[in-house]
Amino acid sequence: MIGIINIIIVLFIIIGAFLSLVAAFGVLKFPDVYTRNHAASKSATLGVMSILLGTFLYFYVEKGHFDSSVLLGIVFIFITSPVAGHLISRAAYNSGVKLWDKSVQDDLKLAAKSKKKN
Amino acid sequence: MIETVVLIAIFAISVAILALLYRVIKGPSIPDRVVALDAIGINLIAIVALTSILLKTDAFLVIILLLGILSFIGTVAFSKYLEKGVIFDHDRDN
Amino acid sequence: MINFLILPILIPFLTGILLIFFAKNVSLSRWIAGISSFITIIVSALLVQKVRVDGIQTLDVSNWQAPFGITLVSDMLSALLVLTTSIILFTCVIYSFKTISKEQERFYYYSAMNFLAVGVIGAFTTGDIFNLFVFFEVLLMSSYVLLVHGGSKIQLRESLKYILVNVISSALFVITVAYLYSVVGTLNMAHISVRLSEIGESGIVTVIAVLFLIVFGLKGAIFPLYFWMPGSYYAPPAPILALFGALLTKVGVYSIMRTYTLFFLNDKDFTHQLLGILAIITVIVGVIGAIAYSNIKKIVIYNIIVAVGVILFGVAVMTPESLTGSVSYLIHDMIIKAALFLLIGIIIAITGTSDLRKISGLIKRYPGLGWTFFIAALALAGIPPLSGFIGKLLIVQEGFKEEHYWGAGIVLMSSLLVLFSIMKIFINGFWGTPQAYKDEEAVPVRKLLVAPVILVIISVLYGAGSEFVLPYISQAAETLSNPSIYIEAVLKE
Amino acid sequence: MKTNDIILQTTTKVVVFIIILFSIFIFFKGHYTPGGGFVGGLLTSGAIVLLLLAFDMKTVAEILPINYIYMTATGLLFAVGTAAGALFFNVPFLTHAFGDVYLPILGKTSLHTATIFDLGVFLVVVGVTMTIIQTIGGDE
Amino acid sequence: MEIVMAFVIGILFMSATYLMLSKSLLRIIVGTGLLSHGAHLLILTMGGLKRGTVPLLDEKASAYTDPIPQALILTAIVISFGVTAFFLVLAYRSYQELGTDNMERLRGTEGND
Amino acid sequence: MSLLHLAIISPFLLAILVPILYKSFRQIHTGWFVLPLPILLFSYFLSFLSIQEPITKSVPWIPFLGIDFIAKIDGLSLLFALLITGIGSLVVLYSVYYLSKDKEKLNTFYVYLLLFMGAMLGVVLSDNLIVLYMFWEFTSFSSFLLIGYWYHKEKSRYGAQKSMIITVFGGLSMLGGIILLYIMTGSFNISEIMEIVPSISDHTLFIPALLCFLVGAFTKSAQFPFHIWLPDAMEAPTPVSAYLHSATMVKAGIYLVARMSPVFAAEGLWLWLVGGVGIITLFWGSFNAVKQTDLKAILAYSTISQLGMIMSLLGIGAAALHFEGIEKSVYAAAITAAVFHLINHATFKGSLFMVVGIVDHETGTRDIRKLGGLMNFMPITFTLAIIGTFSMAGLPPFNGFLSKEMFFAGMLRVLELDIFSFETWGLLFPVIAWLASVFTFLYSMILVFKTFTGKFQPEKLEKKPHEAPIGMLISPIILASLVIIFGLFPNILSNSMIAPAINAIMPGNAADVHISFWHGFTPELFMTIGVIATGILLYISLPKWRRVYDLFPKKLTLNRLYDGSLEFAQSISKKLTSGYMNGSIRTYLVYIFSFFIVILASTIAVKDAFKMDTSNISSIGFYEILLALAIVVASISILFAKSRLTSIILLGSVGYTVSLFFVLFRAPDLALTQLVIETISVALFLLCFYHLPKNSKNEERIRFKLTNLLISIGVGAIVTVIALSAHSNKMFDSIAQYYVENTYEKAAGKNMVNVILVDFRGFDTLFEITVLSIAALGIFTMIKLKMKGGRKNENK
Repeated sequence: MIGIINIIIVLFIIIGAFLSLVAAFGVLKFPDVYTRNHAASKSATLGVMSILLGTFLYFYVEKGHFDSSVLLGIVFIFITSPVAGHLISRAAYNSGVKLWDKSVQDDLKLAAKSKKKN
Repeated sequence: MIETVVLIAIFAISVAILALLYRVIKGPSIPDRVVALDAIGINLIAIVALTSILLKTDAFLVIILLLGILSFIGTVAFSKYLEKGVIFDHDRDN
Repeated sequence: MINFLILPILIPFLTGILLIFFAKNVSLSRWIAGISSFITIIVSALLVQKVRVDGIQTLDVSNWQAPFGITLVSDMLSALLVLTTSIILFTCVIYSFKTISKEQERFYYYSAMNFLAVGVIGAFTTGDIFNLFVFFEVLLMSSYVLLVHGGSKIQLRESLKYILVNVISSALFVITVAYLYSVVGTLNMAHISVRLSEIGESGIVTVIAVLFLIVFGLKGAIFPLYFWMPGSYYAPPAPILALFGALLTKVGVYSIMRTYTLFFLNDKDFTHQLLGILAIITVIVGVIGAIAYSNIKKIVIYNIIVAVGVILFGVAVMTPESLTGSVSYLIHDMIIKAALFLLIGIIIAITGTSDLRKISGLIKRYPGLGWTFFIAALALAGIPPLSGFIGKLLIVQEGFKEEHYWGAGIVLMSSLLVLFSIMKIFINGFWGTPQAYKDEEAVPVRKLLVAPVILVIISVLYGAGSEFVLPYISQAAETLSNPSIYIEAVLKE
Repeated sequence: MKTNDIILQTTTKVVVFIIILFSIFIFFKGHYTPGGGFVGGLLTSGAIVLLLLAFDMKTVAEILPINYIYMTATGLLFAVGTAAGALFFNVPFLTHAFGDVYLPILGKTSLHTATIFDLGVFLVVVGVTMTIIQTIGGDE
Repeated sequence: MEIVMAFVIGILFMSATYLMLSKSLLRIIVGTGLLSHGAHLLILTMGGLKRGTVPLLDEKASAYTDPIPQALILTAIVISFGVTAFFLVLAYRSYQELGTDNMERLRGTEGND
Repeated sequence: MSLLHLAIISPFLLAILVPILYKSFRQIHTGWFVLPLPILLFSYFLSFLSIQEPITKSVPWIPFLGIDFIAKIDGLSLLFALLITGIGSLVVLYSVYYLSKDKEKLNTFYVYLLLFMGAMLGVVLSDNLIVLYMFWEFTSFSSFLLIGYWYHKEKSRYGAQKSMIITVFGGLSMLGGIILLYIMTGSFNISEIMEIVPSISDHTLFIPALLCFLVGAFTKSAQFPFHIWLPDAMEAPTPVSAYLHSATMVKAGIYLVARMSPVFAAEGLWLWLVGGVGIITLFWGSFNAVKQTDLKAILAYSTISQLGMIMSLLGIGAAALHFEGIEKSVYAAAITAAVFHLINHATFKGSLFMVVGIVDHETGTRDIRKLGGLMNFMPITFTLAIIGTFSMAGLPPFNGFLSKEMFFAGMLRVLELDIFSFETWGLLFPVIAWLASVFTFLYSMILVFKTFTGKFQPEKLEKKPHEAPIGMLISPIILASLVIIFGLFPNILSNSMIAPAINAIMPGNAADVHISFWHGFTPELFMTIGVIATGILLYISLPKWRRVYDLFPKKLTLNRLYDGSLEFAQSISKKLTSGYMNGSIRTYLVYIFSFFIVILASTIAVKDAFKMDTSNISSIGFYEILLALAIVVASISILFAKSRLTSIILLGSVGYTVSLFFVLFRAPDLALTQLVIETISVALFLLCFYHLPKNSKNEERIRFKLTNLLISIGVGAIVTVIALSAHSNKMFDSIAQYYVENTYEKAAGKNMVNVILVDFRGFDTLFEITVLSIAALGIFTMIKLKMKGGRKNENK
């Protein structure tokens, strides 16, 4: 039983670490802020949540300690991360950061235009 | 076994943080930096969690939530600053 | 009451907090500040008497036996300094009524003053090296607030420099405490003393002693660490300047006194020699500065440096008599510097300038001011029977006795140049052709004079009544020259 | 520029609640696990800052009509009051007392004067950080 | 580890000193920030590193890390936070009033004659 | 408190009353209220004349330090006390007429004068050296105030400052001597010191003490080269000059030398210095007096010279200590001459000053080039002047003649001295003495004849001259009659006053003092005749040789030296100070850090404090190295950061790394706090620096950077080295174990750090939050308090 859970924990951690790396790679390599934000807010968040789950399980199993603050942390990140990503993107857009020159579509621009017309 | 994995994970995340740091310093735009900083904050959480496992103590687990909170507030503040040039509005209706 | 010795800290502390609530009501603030500082004087005087009768008072805060908690220790030195501090606080507070604008008073001016006093008194009282750091920060923080209070350009500019220097010195303080902790593993000063004396002579301890000298020297403005001081002290208005000049550097001096008599006794040939040399150079550079300027503020400010050198020379000589001299001179200097700064404040208020070349003939219209200043100047120069004499006499005497001829000679002759520098103000500012000044009429000179006159009277009594004062002072010096008294009182072994 | 902050404001309401809960948790557990009045206070002010970010100073002032300077002073009074309380029992300044009290519902509860002291710290920290942030943020 | 930390602290102090000697006010304040970081790490190092477990009594450990340096650092952190905040605001106000953040232009030698 | 003490204090007490009297009785000249006191005191002191043994009364002042107010009256003190009160009475009387009650600030004048009187009495009547020193300084300061009495005059202020600096310098030097004596003898009391003296004369401090005392005496008595203050002191009102600067205060130095003779005179150096300096002063003073054109200046230089004469007599007289029997009394005769001349000088110089005052008062000038022919207008004054000057010149039958004869006799004795290599150089003494007397004769003649005879030049005078009011004449008349009386009947003084005084100076020398008018045709008499002959010759040919004075280089005078050195001191200190006090905080930090590096590095080197002990260190983890690298990289890259945002972010990352270190080093509370604080700090940085300019390209030169680099590396290295040594020197266990044991038991907590914070060291926390609160108040004030219309800035 413990062996299995240990394996789960290890899995969680490995997945988390991998996702984090991926996210970092994305932030490093993607061409503009919007795509980078995409990588950061999705992949990294998932990675961390996975690691946290691993940690939670570890302490629950190994130490018999039900740590509510880790759970709360997971919930918290779950709530806030998307909002943060959204805010950054919007801020970037509103402060005039250009899209990647190979971007194909800018919906917000259209929306803003139509709003102006009204 | 867990320890080895945790060490490897820490290493991976450290590499990730270094990469993000590069982005922070390089930019080019400020939102880029903010994105990277936000990601660093999130990764720090992971590091703390992993370190707790490594040290076999639950004393640091509160830090996880704390970091989450700080990272969120920081990101909100940054984006607001970028968008509006001020961090606090005096009166939003005016 | 076992908590008696905390009252001089507690009263200004509570007053400072209460004044935050009542800050908008200026006249109520004044009453509270004035009355509470007066009560502090009474309480400190009682404390001095208690120490005289019952010996060193200690208080293990939070009821943890020393060295595990923080212990407050009122030996005679600290009790006397606390009394002096409270007197100076009182005079500066009542002086402020007429000099500080209501606008400023509303912005927590008296709170900051009280907190400053808390810091100073706490630093004098605490028996814990880290707690000393905390009290240093309290007084520094208040001094930042007071220095910049009012926000004129020069204040802002000088505050930047002042804070920078003090941040550095605080950081050094912290690391020094850390080094010391590494070596002895304790923070209680008496306990440190015990452990250090067990170590005996040790290179690292000497290094730490030098570090402490640098840390406190930065605060006490000794050579070559005093450079920040003249500029920063030049900026604030008179009552704040008086508080700074009388109290802040003296806390540094007190700390050197304390550490060099309690901790670092195993390598006196090195540490105290160094202290002595620096003290003498401090006297010299102070004198050079004092005669260089024809700006009344600067002249008095440089005289602070001279006094610091004189006091520390007495500490470096390290005989019971020289310590008596140092303590006596320390208290004298606190009182007389406060008086001089307040007097100078009046001059500046009348004339609107601190440039001596633009001032003349004041004595014709303001004889009271002139003669108070004259007496204060004589006291500063150490003319008997005024307050500075006994201290200087003892310091010089012991200097000669211990064969530090050069040092003692320089200390002796520094009096002449001090007198020259301060009399320059009297001769050129008070004498000379009387002239009219703008805004002169609006200055309530008589009311302003109350505070400095109180101080000058104290100075005169302190000197002439040396016979009554000296037993107290020599009790203080006895504790300094014989650390085991202090240690026994604290550790109750 | 006027912007639509619905997403942020809605999230904030939830998140602030979580933060404050967490800070209270951290505050009370301080004697046993990491935390205490200091971090608790900082977190609470973090929550208020979040409110300020999501809404505006006027709105927040309406929700929380607090003079933060008075709050600081009150905190100091709490702390020094706890400490000075010892004076009335003629025990050394700042001596704490604690004991177990049986309360009707909660059962055996440990009461500790240190908590009041820590509450002072908490208030001071909130007061100070908010004073600083408000003054700077509000300066034109 | 203590040796490594001693060098790390040395480098922190070095950078801090270098920054504090420069002309720009911002760099100076950043320098003071580094300085306090260095000082705090030093306290911790001087107390001895990793001499036991976290100083929480629950751990049922044979040895605990020395809690005193930690308590001292906590106090020091808070104080240096207060000072830094004050310093920052002062810098801000000074820039408003004096119009420069170059310390060399803020000499001012009033009364030096 | 005895009557004697009361006598000393009474002038001070009256001084307190003077302003009140002045205010209440404006129409009565304040001098009248003052006058009774010196007269009363004079008669009080007269009552001591018959007393043989010294009287000592002691009042404890600071017995703790052996400082008691011991009043002792013996022959010497009595002589001085009588001089002080006697001349004092006359001067007060004179001043009543001299100073107009409408124009002058009489209250301050009499306060000063009374202060002086009390101080001077204190000097001569104190047996305790510290008390003596106190009164000594009092005399300096009252003299300072009196010289600066007309403070609106530039010259008055200059003279006041000069006299103060020189006499206080002397006073301090004397204090040094007192302290040295105390170290040797353990007592401040002159009587006790005298008893111990024989045993200390070999002490290494003996000579320094002697020198210190002599500097004190020489400055006060205006001896060469310290005499320069006295001519400038003539800016004081004339009664003051008569009183302080000729009759009494300047004689304090003489008093001191006489008083300390029993202590120091056994030393050969004393003879040489006192005698030599005295004789040089005598010559230099008289020589310079001749070229003066201001009457008071002539008198000033004359005073200098006469004081030198008394001093040299005291020096030669000290030889008596080295002999026994008849020879002893031969040398002691020099002392007799000194004491006798002391009295004589007071009488004739006092009267001359008053005469000059009258001339000044009635004509409005003291310049002899403008004066002349006043004889017809003021006959009484003229007569008085004749008496005074002839006595000064040493002409019979006035008292000056007698003392001059005795002076010559004393100087001739030097030829016979065979100790302390006087046999080689002793000849100089009589030669110089004779020369000086010639000049003395000369200036005396100039003084009287240029003023009162010759051509009357009314056009140069401000007022029409006429005889002075009788009141103003009373005092000089009394003094002039004393000049004659003492000249004709010198022996009324000899046993009543001179002998006891000599007894005090030379204890155990009970030789009968007898001064006779006619000695027979002695060498002295021929010397006097020579003086008169040469003097007359020189007077007649004065215009022809006057140019001699121009030969003296103007730039090398002592006055120039004084002014120059004062100016030099001020300008050099100005230059020095503004050299290093340049207002640049960087410069200051460079000094401070350099000192830090140098002093600590040398301490470490000297004390061999560096020690590295690897036995006591903890393991190094891989991730710790990683963090260490991160912190190092981040902190170093701040140095190269171009934009302010980068540096702030890098600072933040250092802070976060630090908190990770806290995690690794088992400090959860710290990590928590550090994280939050760091975040807030970064936010504050951003908030505050929003308004600041972008990091402006400050041209920092290579040298600038290099200095910074060197210093910072030094600081870093020192911190590291000490850290390593301190860690390797852990000598004790930390007190932490106590907390481990008691945290739960006695403080009911489990988080040790938190329990320390709120309980064990709660006191720290209490004030730590106070610091925070003050910071908040300060920040609030800084931002919100913007003074309306700017602050009334006192620094502009």
